[in-house]
Amino acid sequence: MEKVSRIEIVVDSLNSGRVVELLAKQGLKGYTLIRGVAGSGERGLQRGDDLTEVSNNTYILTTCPADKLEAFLAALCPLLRRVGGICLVSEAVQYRG
Amino acid sequence: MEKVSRIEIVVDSLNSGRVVELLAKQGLKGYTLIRGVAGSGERGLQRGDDLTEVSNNTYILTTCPADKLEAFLAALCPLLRRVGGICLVSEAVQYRG
Amino acid sequence: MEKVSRIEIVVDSLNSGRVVELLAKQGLKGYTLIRGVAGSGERGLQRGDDLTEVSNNTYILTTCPADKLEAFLAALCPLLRRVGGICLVSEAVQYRG
Amino acid sequence: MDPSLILTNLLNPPILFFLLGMAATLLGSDLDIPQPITRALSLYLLFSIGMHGGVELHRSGFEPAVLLPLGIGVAASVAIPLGAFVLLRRRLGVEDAAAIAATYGSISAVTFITAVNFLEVQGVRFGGHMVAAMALMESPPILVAVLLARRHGVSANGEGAGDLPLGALVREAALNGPVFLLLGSLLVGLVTGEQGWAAVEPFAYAPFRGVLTLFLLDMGIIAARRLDALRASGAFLAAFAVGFPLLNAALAIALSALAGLAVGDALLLTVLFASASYIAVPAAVRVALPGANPSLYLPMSLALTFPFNIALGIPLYYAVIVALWS
Amino acid sequence: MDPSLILTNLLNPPILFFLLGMAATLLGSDLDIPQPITRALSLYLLFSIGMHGGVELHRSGFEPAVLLPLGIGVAASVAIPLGAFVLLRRRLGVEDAAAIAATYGSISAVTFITAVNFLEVQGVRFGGHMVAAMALMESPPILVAVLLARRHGVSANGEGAGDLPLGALVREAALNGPVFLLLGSLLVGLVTGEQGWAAVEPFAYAPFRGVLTLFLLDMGIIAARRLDALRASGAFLAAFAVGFPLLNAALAIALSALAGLAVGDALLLTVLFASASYIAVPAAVRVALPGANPSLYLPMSLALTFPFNIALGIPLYYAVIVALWS
Amino acid sequence: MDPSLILTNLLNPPILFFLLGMAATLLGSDLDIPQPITRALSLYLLFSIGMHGGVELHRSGFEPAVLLPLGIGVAASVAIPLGAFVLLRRRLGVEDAAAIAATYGSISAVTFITAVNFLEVQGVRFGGHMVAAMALMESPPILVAVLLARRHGVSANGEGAGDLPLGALVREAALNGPVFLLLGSLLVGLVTGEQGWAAVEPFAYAPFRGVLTLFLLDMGIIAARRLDALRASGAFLAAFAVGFPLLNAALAIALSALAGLAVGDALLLTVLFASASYIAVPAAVRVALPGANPSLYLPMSLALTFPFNIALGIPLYYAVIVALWS
Ligand SMILES: Nc1ncnc2c1ncn2[C@@H]1O[C@H](COP(=O)(O)O)[C@@H](O)[C@H]1O
Ligand SMILES: Nc1ncnc2c1ncn2[C@@H]1O[C@H](COP(=O)(O)O)[C@@H](O)[C@H]1O
Ligand SMILES: Nc1ncnc2c1ncn2[C@@H]1O[C@H](COP(=O)(O)O)[C@@H](O)[C@H]1O
Ligand code: NA
Ligand code: NA
Ligand code: NA
Repeated sequence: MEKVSRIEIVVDSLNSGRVVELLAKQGLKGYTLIRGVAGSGERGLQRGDDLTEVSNNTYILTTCPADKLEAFLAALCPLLRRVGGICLVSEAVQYRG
Repeated sequence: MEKVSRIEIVVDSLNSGRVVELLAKQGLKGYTLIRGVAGSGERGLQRGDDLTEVSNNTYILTTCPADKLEAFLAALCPLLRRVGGICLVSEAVQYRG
Repeated sequence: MEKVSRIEIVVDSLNSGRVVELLAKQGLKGYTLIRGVAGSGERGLQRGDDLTEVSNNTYILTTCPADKLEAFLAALCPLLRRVGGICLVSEAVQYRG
Repeated sequence: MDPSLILTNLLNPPILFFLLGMAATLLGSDLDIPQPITRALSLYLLFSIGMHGGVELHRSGFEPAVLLPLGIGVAASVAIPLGAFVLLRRRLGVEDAAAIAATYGSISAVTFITAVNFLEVQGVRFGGHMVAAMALMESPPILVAVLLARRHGVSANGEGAGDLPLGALVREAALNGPVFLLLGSLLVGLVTGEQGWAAVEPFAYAPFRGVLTLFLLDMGIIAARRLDALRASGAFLAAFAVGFPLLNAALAIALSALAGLAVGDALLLTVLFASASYIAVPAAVRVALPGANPSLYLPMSLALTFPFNIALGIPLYYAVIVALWS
Repeated sequence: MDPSLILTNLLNPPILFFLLGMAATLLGSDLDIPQPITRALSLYLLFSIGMHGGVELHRSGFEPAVLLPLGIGVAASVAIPLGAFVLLRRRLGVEDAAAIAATYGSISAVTFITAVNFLEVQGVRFGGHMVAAMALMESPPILVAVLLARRHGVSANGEGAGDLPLGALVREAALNGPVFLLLGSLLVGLVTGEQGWAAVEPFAYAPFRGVLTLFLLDMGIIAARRLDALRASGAFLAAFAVGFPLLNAALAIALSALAGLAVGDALLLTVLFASASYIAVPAAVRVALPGANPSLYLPMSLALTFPFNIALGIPLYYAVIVALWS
Repeated sequence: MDPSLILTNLLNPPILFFLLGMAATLLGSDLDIPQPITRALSLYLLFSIGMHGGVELHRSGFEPAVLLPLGIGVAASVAIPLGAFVLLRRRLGVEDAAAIAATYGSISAVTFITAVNFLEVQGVRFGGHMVAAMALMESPPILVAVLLARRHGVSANGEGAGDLPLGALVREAALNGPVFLLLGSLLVGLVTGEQGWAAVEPFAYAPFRGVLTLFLLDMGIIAARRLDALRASGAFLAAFAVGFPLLNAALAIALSALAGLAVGDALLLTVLFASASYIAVPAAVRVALPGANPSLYLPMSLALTFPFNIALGIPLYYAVIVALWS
């Protein structure tokens, strides 16, 4: 058991690879991806019905120790500014068995 | 960065349109939808295997400023009472790049 | 409205049945399942592209009253130790309409 | 009446695969067909039967005789739910009674398609207008049920307030996805005739029975999963799920005889009367009557009435019709 | 020029189902085809048309005449986006102009396939190399658009830093999934010839028109859903979405006449010029030019240009070509 | 032995598309087939080969000769995992060794189906009972592996407690989805014979090779994605993934010769011996031996043994058999 920052990111699927790369760079090896997610935001509706991933979002859940959070956000925010999407950070306790 | 209420709702897919309408009415323009979700609750098993959406749930994630929360819940709860489902509210910090 | 522990578990899909059984045993009747989830962790990449569920994870969301949490985790952790996966616990307020 | 028909029917690949699917689930196999595939197969079947029916109508032309079974069907789709509601209200609350009444008043396209396949195996012809009858019978029971519930003070949003206007309800019922696809395909078939049929035939007709076979495997899996939930229904509803269709079948056979329908059309009308919806109606009812318990109306229709009709009902109705008609 | 062709085209199952899909969405039906099925159908069509084209090329052999339309196509796929960019920059920012330019410079495989189907209904032959032309025209506009945007100071990562090297960009555009499948299938068809075709024909050819019909139903649903978003585009872009393809079509017809192409090949080249991408380009542009607004370039191409070409453009271009050629 | 067979095999659409899929992934294309489609294609192939085998059995009848290859196959499915376990234990822990032993003791239905396709291209007949042999060989290795692991003190739940009873394990292995579908289809084919085959043939047989082609494209993509993970396995396991199948193939050819099998049946038995599971076994092992590392047993079988058998193994085994038999 460990206190962690719980980070969830929603970003369009075509750009989700960039977020995953960024996770790797920041040393965050554990994450969960939910593909084919719909949504609505400043860039309009994402219907999730397309022939490609253009209208799809990907939901990404990861965790990090509180002291790594700031560096991670510093790397993530410019990307989100460019491609859109949202990041929510909350507190959680993590168990790994 | 902004402190927000993180709201997640699980409701059967056929009635999820009503929740989305309600989000719009309450001025919540940003949300994420995960369709085809299974579950179990007071209304029994939702297997997610149907020819229609009858046995499917939809998971909805949205955020709102703390001061809008009460009005939103006041509108949501009667709907959930009628059609079933659940709403969880927690605290989070939102980053948009 | 009720204060609850919000529990989310990510585990490989083939072993998710064990977690669901465990929920039942612990008297947790309400839960939500998202199947076909991808991820990365100590056991490597789960690509979610397989002919079977071998490379898929399942995301499980449930809630429990704070006083039932400990018993639940005591039952869950040995299972996660054996099959892998992760459990996050946070605080939330639950509304049921 | 020839009881060997039942065996002949059971020994067809579509029915055997349906039973195989049920067996898989009941024995605990993890055999599973992904949901997008289930839906795609059902859309394919609707598309095919719609085009096929439309082309048949194009061939036969609209004789006045064609309107008779359509009229009978639509009348039944209003009358049957009314009757069912009266019966069911003795034991159930308003919303549950209305929801089940809608389910049994409406039709099951897959049962119809299985009956079409049965006729083709027997070499018996049927009229393309029977597909139109199916399309027309699908939605009215939803409206009847909602109106019944409203008369008893139940509204879609609960607490008597903010009801859907009736016009919106009619529109929604008629625009239901499967109904729309069926009607649309029928129309395209009717308009394009032989030429249109030639374009889609190698896709829509040649593999039809094979697709139906695989789809019924899937339906067997899905139906058997609902058997569990039936326990909650109790003996009354279980008896209703088999007895009420038999009653409707008897009624349909009588009306078909009076109307002088041919054997094939009579069987299809009987199957429409006797089958219960598990696609269009449950979806509509979940929204329009959210207080009704889906673990009553869905398992009854899917896990009892559907398998009964597929495995026993169709050959039974056919045997009776052949015996009476000859 | 024979205007009845437009009616003939409209009364074909593929087009009627496209209109049916649009009607479903516009009337508010919940008719929906699961996304994995949408993608599978489109992969099937690419696979089939690729193999078909490859086998045709195998049959005809590579004559030098074949290279002419390929050359024209590739040149156009560079020139058209340049022209479009200049036009669009009057009203739009750099990234939006570049994204739309790429969209209209590239091609729509489904429009091409619908034109192939149209030719087959008319009994007109076409050359397998036209499939190669399609494959070659798909990606260059992406590169052109990115280069244009860079010249105007826009980079993929924003803030001018950390750009993808150009080589990576070329690679990514050429390895785009649909393009790769198309080229690969063409190659396999070319290599395996009659023998390969015999292996896949009952799967890839016989049901082709039926699959196209179902796929266009789906495309109609998806296209109509984007009509809403068009309001944001304004009259200029709406006019562009129909006018620019007509301009390109006129250009293509002129070049085809000069090059002495046969009627079938001329129609296909015209359709390549006049169609706009809504698969490969939007996906590539979303990554390479994330600042461009997807609710501009996608709805224009999908909800206006595509339906226009499918329903009216193809028979119109064909009528003009037949009139000029004879 | 005729080495040109290898080239002939490579130049078939199914194999070329498999290589195309591998190339797509290795070159970095985003070509992808949605997972529900992958599963549907594999269910289709099991359904088709099962029905086909059943009907062939119906035609040939159950001669005693038929039982010989079945017996050899089942014996091998017990003996091969035992041998593999002994070999693998030199380098690996109990669970990993048991898991890989189960993988290589069991069979790959897709490899079998590709071999069936190879035989049809060569015009060589095979017996429907070979499909039964495949179905019977799929599950025993799972049981053997679990028993081996238990003998070494490893249990499914860890910490030695709460093990699945052996009966449950046998049941689960036999009820595994793909195995169940295969056996069920075989049974339906056997029972319904020519009449049943006529019903499904246009769906199950005519497009079979085309579907296999598209499926192998998908398998190529999926297999190549696992090549990365192979690095973790090291040279010993990589050598095992090719060497052990060759050993098994030699054994199978020897036993086939002794048993006097016909060429077609001998090839299929060889392919069953030499192939490794990547569907049924990995799924079962993930649950029964969760301590085994899936990034060992899955990539070995999927990214090495499978491509090897598909591209080189099948024609090689065939050439050897033809050379020895003649
Ligand atoms: N407040 C929010 N809550 C949940 N998801 C959001 C929110 N805002 C945006 N999103 C998600 O992020 C995606 C991209 O957002 P945007 O860049 O604002 O269009 C949307 O399509 C939604 O799925
Ligand atoms: N405690 C819970 N935690 C997570 N999801 C829940 C919970 N209770 C209900 N749900 C979800 O909400 C859906 C509808 O709940 P109900 O109306 O209680 O049947 C269920 O099918 C579950 O997916
Ligand atoms: N820190 C994390 N945050 C989110 N998901 C995780 C994390 N660690 C592991 N997971 C998920 O749990 C699955 C199994 O983890 P593991 O057993 O560590 O391989 C992974 O495939 C991920 O989907
Ligand atoms: Na009925
Ligand atoms: Na173009
Ligand atoms: Na083997």
